[in-house]
Amino acid sequence: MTETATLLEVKKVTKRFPGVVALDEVSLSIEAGKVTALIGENGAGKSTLMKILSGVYLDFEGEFYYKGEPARFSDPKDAQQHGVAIIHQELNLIPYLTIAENIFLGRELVTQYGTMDKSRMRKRTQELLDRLKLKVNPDSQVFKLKVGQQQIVEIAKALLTDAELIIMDEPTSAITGAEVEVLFDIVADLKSQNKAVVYVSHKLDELFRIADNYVVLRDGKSIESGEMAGMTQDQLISKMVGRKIEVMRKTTDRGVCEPLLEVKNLSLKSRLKAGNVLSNVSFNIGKGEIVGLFGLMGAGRTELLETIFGLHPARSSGQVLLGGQSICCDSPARAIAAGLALVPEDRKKDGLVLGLGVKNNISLTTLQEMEQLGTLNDSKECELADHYISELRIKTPTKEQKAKNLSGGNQQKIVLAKWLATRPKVLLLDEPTRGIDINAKTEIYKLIIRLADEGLGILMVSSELPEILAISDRILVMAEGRLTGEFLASEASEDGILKKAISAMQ
Amino acid sequence: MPIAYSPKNLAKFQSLIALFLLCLALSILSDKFLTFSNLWNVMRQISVNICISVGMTLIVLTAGIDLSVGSVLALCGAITAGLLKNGIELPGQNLFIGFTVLGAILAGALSGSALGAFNGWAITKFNVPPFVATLAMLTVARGLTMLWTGGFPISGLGDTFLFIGTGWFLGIPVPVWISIVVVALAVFLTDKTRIGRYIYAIGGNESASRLSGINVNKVKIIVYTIAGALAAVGGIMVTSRLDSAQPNAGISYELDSIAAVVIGGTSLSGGRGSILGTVQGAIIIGVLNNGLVLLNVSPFWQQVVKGLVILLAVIIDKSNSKNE
Amino acid sequence: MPIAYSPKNLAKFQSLIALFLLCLALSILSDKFLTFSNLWNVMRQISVNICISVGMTLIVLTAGIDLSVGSVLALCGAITAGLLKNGIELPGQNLFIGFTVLGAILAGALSGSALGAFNGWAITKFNVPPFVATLAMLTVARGLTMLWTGGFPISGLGDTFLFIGTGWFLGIPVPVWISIVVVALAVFLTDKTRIGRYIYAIGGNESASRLSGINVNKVKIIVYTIAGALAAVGGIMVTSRLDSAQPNAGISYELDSIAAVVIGGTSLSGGRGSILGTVQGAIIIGVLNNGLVLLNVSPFWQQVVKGLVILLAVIIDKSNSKNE
Amino acid sequence: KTKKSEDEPKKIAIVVSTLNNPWFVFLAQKAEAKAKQLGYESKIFDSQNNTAQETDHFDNAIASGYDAILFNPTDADGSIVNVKNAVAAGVPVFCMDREVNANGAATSQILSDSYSGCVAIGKYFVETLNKKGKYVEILGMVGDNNTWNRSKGFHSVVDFYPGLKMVAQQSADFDRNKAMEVMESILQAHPDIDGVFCGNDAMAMGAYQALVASGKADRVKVFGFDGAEDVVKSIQDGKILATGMQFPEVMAQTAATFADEYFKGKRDFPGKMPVAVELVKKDNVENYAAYGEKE
Ligand SMILES: Nc1ncnc2c1ncn2[C@@H]1O[C@H](COP(=O)(O)OP(=O)(O)OP(=O)(O)O)[C@@H](O)[C@H]1O
Ligand SMILES: Nc1ncnc2c1ncn2[C@@H]1O[C@H](COP(=O)(O)OP(=O)(O)OP(=O)(O)O)[C@@H](O)[C@H]1O
Ligand SMILES: [Mg+2]
Ligand SMILES: [Mg+2]
Repeated sequence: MTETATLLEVKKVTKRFPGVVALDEVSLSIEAGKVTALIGENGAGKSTLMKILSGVYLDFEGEFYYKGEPARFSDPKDAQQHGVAIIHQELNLIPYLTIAENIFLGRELVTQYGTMDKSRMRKRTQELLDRLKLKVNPDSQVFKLKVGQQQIVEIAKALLTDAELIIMDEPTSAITGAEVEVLFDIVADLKSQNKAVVYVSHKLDELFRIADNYVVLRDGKSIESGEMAGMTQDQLISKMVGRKIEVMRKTTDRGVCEPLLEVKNLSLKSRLKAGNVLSNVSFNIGKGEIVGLFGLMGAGRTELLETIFGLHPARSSGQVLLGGQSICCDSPARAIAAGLALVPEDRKKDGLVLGLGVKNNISLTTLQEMEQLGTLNDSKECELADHYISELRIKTPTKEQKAKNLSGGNQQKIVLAKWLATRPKVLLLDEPTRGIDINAKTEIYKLIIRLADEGLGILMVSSELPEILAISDRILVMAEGRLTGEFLASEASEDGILKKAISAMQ
Repeated sequence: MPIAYSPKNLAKFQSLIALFLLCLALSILSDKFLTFSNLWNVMRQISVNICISVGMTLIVLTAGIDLSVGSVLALCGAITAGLLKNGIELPGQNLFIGFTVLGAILAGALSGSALGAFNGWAITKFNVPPFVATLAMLTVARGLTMLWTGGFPISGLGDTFLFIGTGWFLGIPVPVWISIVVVALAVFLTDKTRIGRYIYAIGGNESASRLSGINVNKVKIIVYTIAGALAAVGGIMVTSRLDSAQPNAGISYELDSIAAVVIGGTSLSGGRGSILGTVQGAIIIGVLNNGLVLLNVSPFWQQVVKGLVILLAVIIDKSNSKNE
Repeated sequence: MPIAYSPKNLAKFQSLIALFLLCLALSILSDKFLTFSNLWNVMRQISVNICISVGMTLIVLTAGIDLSVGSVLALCGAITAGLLKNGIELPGQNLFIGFTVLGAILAGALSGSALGAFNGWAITKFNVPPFVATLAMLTVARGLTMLWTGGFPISGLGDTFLFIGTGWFLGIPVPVWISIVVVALAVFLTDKTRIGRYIYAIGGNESASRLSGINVNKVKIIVYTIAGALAAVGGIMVTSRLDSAQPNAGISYELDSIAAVVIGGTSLSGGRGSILGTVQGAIIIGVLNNGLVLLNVSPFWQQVVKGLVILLAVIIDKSNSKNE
Repeated sequence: KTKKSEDEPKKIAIVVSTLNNPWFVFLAQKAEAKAKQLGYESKIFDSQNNTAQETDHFDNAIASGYDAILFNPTDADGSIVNVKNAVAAGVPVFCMDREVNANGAATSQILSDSYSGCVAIGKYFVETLNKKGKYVEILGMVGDNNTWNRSKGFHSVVDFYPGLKMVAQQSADFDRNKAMEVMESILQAHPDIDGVFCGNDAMAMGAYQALVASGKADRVKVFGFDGAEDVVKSIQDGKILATGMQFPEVMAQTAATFADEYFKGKRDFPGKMPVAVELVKKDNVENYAAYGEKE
């Protein structure tokens, strides 16, 4: 494609929330036939801007031009009808409806009698899912899917109609490997049809692969834009953060150390069908060791962490030892008491009480320590919150701000904070850097390494191989509920790990 | 028929065990229970509850609630009866408008729809919690009923009108026909139409529904209007069965109706449940009421037994559908 | 005092406008409204509703509901009255246990706690929806009340006991004292203790709370137990005020109490709201009932007016706290 | 209490147990009409069958300066306190229809004797059923003492006849619809009954309708209590056998008149003034209209 027509032009858009200016006179333009990467730290205002463009937020200052005309969509449907489709960062699915029902929500196909044409919708859904290579039944209810699968459903939703401008707000935060490749093929396809794609992601390597242009937002202001070609990662990062940061790479190898957490023959029966979700999983984590756990979507990593944490006592068998002592975790409370902490995969569903403030979320796991004479001591709580807000650089106007009003990355930091507050011996992290910007990621890596240095054992699930390779001492690979491989960091390679991860399927 | 093949509804009917056990116990305890005449009897008795519970199900699916069904039922029954019996006399002018049976019924049903629409309007326009809006309507509609009737029943409504509540058609009582039609329409609505889909969507995740371009407010108003109309249908049925509009009709029906909905597996937080589940819930309650009388359980013990059986029924259903 | 400085509660009291307007209107319309004797009157009248609504608030904050408060109130009032008057005679043996006033009250309160705990147990152990479990209890407790009283009131309970409902202390009616103490304790519980925080957390996100190591079931059982105990306190107050335990006491109190909770701004889906909001809701309802009587509104119109004013009050509060 | 100027009309509160039953609506309205006719301001309070609410009404009425209360108690025991409080505050209380169980508490009580009324019905019941047969009793609200007054009056006669067998005793809360449904179910278990005694007329009508629907209306004899319009008419038409006629209008007017006399200085009122309940049946029904005698 050679022609470069400006499809959308944003002029001095400002958006305020109570206590926050999320966007401050942002201007940028988006071209047809190009992929524009929108980058910025957590809370920079990326999602807010995308919501304005797709008709979700209607009260903002400034204006934008769509296809040369001043545009102001009256609601999301209006935007859709004008050809703007969006994959929201936060999943916006109806849990108890099926995949097909979700994809066609608000634009159902009807028969000549005015009833819903279920078979045609089902067929279209199947086509979309095939195109996205998601192998699930279009009639399964969405709440039964894993986050990654739900994200693919979100993508399918945006691809259903022929949009001119497709906004993807962190579409790959929950998916990995093959799924990402599928998405990139689709993006390339869209580009060749002269569609414009806005791509928001914290995974910089992705951007370098698919983006043509970039726009940087920082603290709600548009900082710079230009062509991706010729940029380096470091340059982008320093534009985003306003200074140079060093991307972590772990250097020291710890070697063999005394086992802290021992998992022996852990099995978990499936809730739905006969058979096991986990079969005879055994491994150790040493004191001060960081163990990365890799696997493809649905390999059973989340269930493994949950089982260790005592969430499925009725269905599980096997043994978990901590410091040589068998711990019988039949509830999270027991697990916490024993010294385990779990940062769950879905922070909105399992991590946070969205309606409570930052402070109260952070102190939730350690309220017992916040007590004085049987009553909660506010100053202790404030102290704790202040400590983690500054240590993890949580960006929030006040510590009373409700968790639901924070950006995704900052929400994740709150979840981390509340678990660190329990001073655990073993930290189980399920995708801890999902949706977190590069700067915060680096901080979290540093933190993880520091915690390990302090003697914690850390088990980190991640779908990002580079991340796993960067900070793990040892890497475990899972496929279909079994451990299929184990590498020392020094011996590990992306290829080798991936082979083990898909080995069971062949 | 749309009822047959929807997988959602089939799943629902797998948890009929509690109902089955209840019926089994009753037919062992009383030889009168499993007779045709008694079963028709039960069906006829629950037809009013089924009508209003269908409307309630739609509302609860959107994560709402309607406390006003009982009062609206009473008011619409009274309006129908009053118009039928006395017509309208415009004061001042010498004008009198008489009503045919059909006219009076229509007027009653329209009043119900209007009251329901008012509920929906207050809830969506001012963002009032459904509990409060319909609680207000519960009080207001009861007051209006008292004002309209003066506190006295309106009786003697003529044989044509009585057919609705007491007649038989093709060997089935007319109220049962009415409830069958209402249920069939509602199943069609929930399973086959866009509105039905939106009802589930709104209850499942209102903000996501709004983001999908659904006019949430419109759907809610429609749902409350339907519920109001169905309460009116219930009111007309009660009035016709009794040949009398009672000003105190329908008191505490909201509890019976929500109970049918919840026992039928519809979640009060919305988005999950089905019309046929509610029918099952209403049948459980109806069979229980009938059984306790058949067994001549003392009125003192009746309530204790009834409460415990309902609790047990739900526990059985729950533990049975756990592996869902 | 913990009440004073919590920002959560201050925010709540910004939406007192509706209550203020209501009182203003009433004091203009009736010179009797703003008299001391009348205000004490109102306070005494709402004290029972405040007691049970405080318990209801705790439950609603956990996203639950308690329909059984009215029946539990009746049963515990009857138990207290019965023990006080007749003691327990163990059949067969020649053993008679008499009860002091304090003993009878304690027994009543304990029964309430036990009934509440049963609610909590059924809800957490069998995963029964709170609506169903407490609906069952509504019926069961009413039945037990009938069995215990034989359907007859228990009267003539002695002057000591009457002090609770009718006495004055330091110039303030005893029931008002009781409700003040209950409210203060509950505010302390919700704002200053771990359990209180857990209550909000569970209502806000149950699964995140469970993962955070909160023993969700235990907290819920505690909350239902407290609500049961408070319903018992309400029942003892009512009984003492009337010098008689009425088998029909407390019918439909669940609606009044949920209304106070919801009008006070607590969300039925849990996690949001406050005790002081509920107090405000109860006051609105109480003032309204009182005002309608003072203004000589006919009873039929009263219901219409009452419904509309409640709706209006909530709309005013809503539109006023929108910018929250 | 605030002292009022002489020219201001005195105010009379009419507190009735419930307005959800036409009988009480009638009682209240007649009392109100009479009070107005005598030149007083008056207002109806609805206790909604709730003694606690009744207490609130008393408090409010006393606080807002009512001069007398015409009172239909919710409960014979539960209402004593209210009456005593009012009288202590200088407000005379005249009970209508139902009594409070404390001698001399109320200024005067004009009472309908449900118990003896039901004794009369019981006698007629025994007579019409020829001392034998199966029968059903439909009770009012289980926790209401009027329910039991009526039931006991009835049984005090009927239980002497071993030939009369009560096959079912169920409650229908004084509600027409519930009575119909309960009766429908009872008829399934006992299709061969000969008589039904209902605790009020609304339930009698409901039971009758269930009998009509099952084609047994002409075989089963229905008895009610109250003297409601529907039932008086049905007795004329031979559908219902008998009812106990109470005289709400007489009671209401007497109470209002007593209040008037009280204001004028009279103090010696009869402690209890019974107003007999009359048995209405086919052969005397032409003398009666709804809730009283024909004008
Ligand atoms: N509904 C809201 N109410 C109050 N503040 C909000 C709301 N939504 C967003 N904000 C604030 O606006 C700012 C921008 O948020 P936004 O979600 O656009 O960030 P983002 O760039 O998408 O971050 P991330 O990379 O973490 O997704 C943040 O400070 C956030 O706290
Ligand atoms: N609630 C559920 N309903 C249905 N299937 C489930 C559920 N939870 C887990 N599974 C299934 O169990 C298996 C393991 O899932 P798990 O979430 O542990 O995998 P994972 O490796 O963590 O994948 P992801 O990267 O998606 O988190 C998968 O096949 C998944 O589909
Ligand atoms: Mg974002
Ligand atoms: Mg996972």
